[in-house]
Amino acid sequence: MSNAIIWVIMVPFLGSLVSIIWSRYASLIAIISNLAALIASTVILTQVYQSGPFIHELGGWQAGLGISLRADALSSILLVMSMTVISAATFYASTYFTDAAKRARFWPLWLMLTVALNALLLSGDLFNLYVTLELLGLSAVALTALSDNRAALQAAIRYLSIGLLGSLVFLAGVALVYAGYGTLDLAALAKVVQANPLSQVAFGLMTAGLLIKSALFPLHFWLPSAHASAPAPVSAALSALVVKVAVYILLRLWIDVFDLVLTPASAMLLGTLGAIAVIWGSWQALQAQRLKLMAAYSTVAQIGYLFIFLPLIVVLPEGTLQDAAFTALLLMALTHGFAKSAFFLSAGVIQQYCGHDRIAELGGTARALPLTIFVIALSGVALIGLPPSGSFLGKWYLISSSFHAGQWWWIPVIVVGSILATAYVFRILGHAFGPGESIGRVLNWGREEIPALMLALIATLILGFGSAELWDLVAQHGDTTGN
Amino acid sequence: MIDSLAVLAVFFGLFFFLSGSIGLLRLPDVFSRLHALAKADNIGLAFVTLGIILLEPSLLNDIKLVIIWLLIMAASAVSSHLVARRALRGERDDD
Amino acid sequence: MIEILWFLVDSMLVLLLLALAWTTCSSRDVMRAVTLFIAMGLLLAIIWARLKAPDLALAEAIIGAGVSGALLLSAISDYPSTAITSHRSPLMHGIINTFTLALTILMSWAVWHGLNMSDGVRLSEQVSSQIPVSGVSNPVTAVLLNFRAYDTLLELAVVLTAVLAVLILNDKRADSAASSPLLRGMTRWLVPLLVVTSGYLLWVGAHAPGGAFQAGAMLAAAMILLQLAYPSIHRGFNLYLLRVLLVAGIFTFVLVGLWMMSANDDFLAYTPAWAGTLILIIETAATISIAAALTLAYIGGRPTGWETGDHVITGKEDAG
Amino acid sequence: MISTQLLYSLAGVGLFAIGLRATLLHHLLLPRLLALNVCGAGVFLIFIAVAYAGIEGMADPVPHALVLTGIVVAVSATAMALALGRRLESKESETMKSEAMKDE
Repeated sequence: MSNAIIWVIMVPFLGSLVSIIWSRYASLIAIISNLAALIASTVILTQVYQSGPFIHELGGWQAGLGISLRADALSSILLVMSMTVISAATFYASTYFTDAAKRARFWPLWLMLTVALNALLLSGDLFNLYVTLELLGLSAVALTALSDNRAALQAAIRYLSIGLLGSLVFLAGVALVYAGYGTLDLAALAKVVQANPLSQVAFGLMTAGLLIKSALFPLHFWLPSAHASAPAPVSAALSALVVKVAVYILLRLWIDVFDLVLTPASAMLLGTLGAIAVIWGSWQALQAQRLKLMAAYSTVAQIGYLFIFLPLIVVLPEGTLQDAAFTALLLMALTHGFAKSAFFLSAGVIQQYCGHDRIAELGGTARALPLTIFVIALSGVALIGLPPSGSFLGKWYLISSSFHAGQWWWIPVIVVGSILATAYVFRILGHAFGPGESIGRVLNWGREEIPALMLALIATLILGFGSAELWDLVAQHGDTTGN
Repeated sequence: MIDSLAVLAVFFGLFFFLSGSIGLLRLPDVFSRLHALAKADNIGLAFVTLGIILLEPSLLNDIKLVIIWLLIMAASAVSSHLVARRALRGERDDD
Repeated sequence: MIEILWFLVDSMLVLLLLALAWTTCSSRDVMRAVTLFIAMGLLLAIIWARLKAPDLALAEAIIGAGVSGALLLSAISDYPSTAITSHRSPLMHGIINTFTLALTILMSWAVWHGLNMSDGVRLSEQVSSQIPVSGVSNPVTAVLLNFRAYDTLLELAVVLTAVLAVLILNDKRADSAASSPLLRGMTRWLVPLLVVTSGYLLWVGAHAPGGAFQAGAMLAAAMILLQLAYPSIHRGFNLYLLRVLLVAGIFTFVLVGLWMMSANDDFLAYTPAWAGTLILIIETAATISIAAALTLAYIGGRPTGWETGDHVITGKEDAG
Repeated sequence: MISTQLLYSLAGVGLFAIGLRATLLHHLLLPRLLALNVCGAGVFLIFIAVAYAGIEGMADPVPHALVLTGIVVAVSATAMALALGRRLESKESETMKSEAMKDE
């Protein structure tokens, strides 16, 4: 049964290889292999839910000598999210690229991106993380460059060089860890790591490398141009998933492995940067002239929220309170993942329908594309954090955790961030419901609008009402240390 | 006796390398620099190889060393030729 | 006495390396910087040999200095200007300098600390105790294709992704002018030699320095040399075959992994009796894929007809 | 033995810093790419220096395998970056041409 952990990586991998050879059937291959991987990911989640975390020792070698793949509550939930978003975006992408040659170029890289995401979420080895980070970075850059205009190419080059720098800095930290502790396995490392100069510097380097990749303010400068100029399904994956998995590794390292090294002061620093990101990103989103650029800045802000949790988790006592903060963090990450991908897919629909995505000229789109504007409104609800979305609960617990931890100063940040989010969401809706012409091509709404709708509904309804199950899962199996 | 001969040969070879490098740095134009380098490559490497062959008893390894020397000779001849050709054409272009 | 001599040699190598790195990074002319970078690669190969990493020395000489040198040199002609200038303000300059200096000190301190606190064994004993059942006797190959084979698989995926990007972005460069007859003459007998050497490296990787990456890169070097000497030679390639070869290595790797999973429960868990053969099969396929990938990367884009390669028949059908 | 390890790993740190500094200073693609490669070589040197176990001893093979992987990843990334640069260059010369056409 633990073979599902292999299938979820190897099915898209094989799909990618086959789609290079039979490029004519690439769309079909991609849809089938992503659906299969989605099923495999739910199998993994069920298994974790029923019997707890498990590992798969690759090559049959004991972790340490070999590499092991690990599934626990955190990674399996994110895995299901990533495969759901990828599958929805896959359906959308099968109609997005009208040019057959472009489609043939897109699919192998898209499936490689899926491989990288899944491999990264399941990896339990530091050097393997480096390789998957590179795979993720290169496939993301190549997909961004598919837009093939000047802005996209410039953004792709910047994205690539920043990404390479980030992974090299991460690798430097890995080298130091290996020099000191002689192991690359995360679980083995968690047992032996001590607070000493080596750990601090290595941990600092790895954190710095990942912060570049997760675009925490002020290292976010590469993100808006790349996310805004990529093709719409790619933007959805970049904003919802690629940035988030970097945060995932950070959390893994901070909480599971280097918990002794992470001082409250450094956690506070990162929390502060997160707070600045919330305000700055939301403000820039409000100023943005284009729909996709607005969404990209909103991602900067939403990533900021995740970092505010860090100083709280460090300070809160282990047990219910810490679990609550942790679940809330997960809930925020999930909601943003679903909502932002829904938003980008809808932005893609609008862009293809109107031929542009300038916010000021969106008049009439609400009449022409009611479903798409409804999806944007739904994901707006989730981005703002209104009930019944998952982020409403997330923000609620963020505020209550701040009280428990005695760090009240985060609360005004959250309030201001939410107000700004309300402003930028209603700015779009205001323009969309405004008067204007509604001429455009006929939509294949089943494949273009439904995937986004599904994602938005998950973000607003399922995550909001189904958070109790998430809670159980984290409370039961959330403590992954040493497993 | 053989050891000291070997050391002598290696040092002799190194002397050629040294003068070749000085030539590369000091000589005025591409062609004379190439000339200096080629001398270092061919004769210097020949003596170094000779020295190591004297020290190395295994015949198989001796043959490998000679093959390496021959390959480097061929490569340096061709690359010197290409550099010179390029330099010559470049000068013409400038005119 | 001998320690002091070694120390002198080591210090000289290190100083030379740092000097080359510094001049590479501060050179004002791209051509010069690339040349210095290639020289640095060769020096690194010597240093790998000195640090008893012959597999790496081979790889660095062929890939690090050779193939990436060729890639960089051929890329220079793509840019109109070759002057390097920094656009940073003096203040920013100062900040960057201070930052890197501080980081150097911190990292040096950490390295010193790490070397002192470690037992010095790390994973080497675990590796040597498992070598007998790994199917090969060269420990580096054992790690690459058995203990950490999954890394190698993903690494091949990285190579494939990069090559796909190269093929997507550009058409291949315009053919260069006819080459020197001397070069063609040398190519004619050097290429067969390189192909044989590549086969040797592949075979010998099981018990001595060598392996798929070195062999693949050497094969690619042979192709690059051919391309230099006979600029229009790629027209003779069968593009569909090339496409299949590009994927074949990784495909074989994944299939072997899945096959072994059905036999032994874990992905890539070789049955010890077959391990040697399986590794050789994977390495052979990987060599071909790496050679195809690096050759395509050097050409700099898709050869004419690459994307339509398997649509040629469709085109005819449409016409008919 | 530890002094050899230390010497080379400090050289690795130096190489990393030189590369990092140049990466941050340059904005053109090619110099930045060279700098990133120098930076990577520094990290590789740290790995290999750590693996060294004296003239007589057998070096730790794991870092050797890791660095071999790293070298191949580095060359792939370099190839991809160069292709991106080439594409951008051709796009820019296209726009320059079309602008020149407009001016006429």
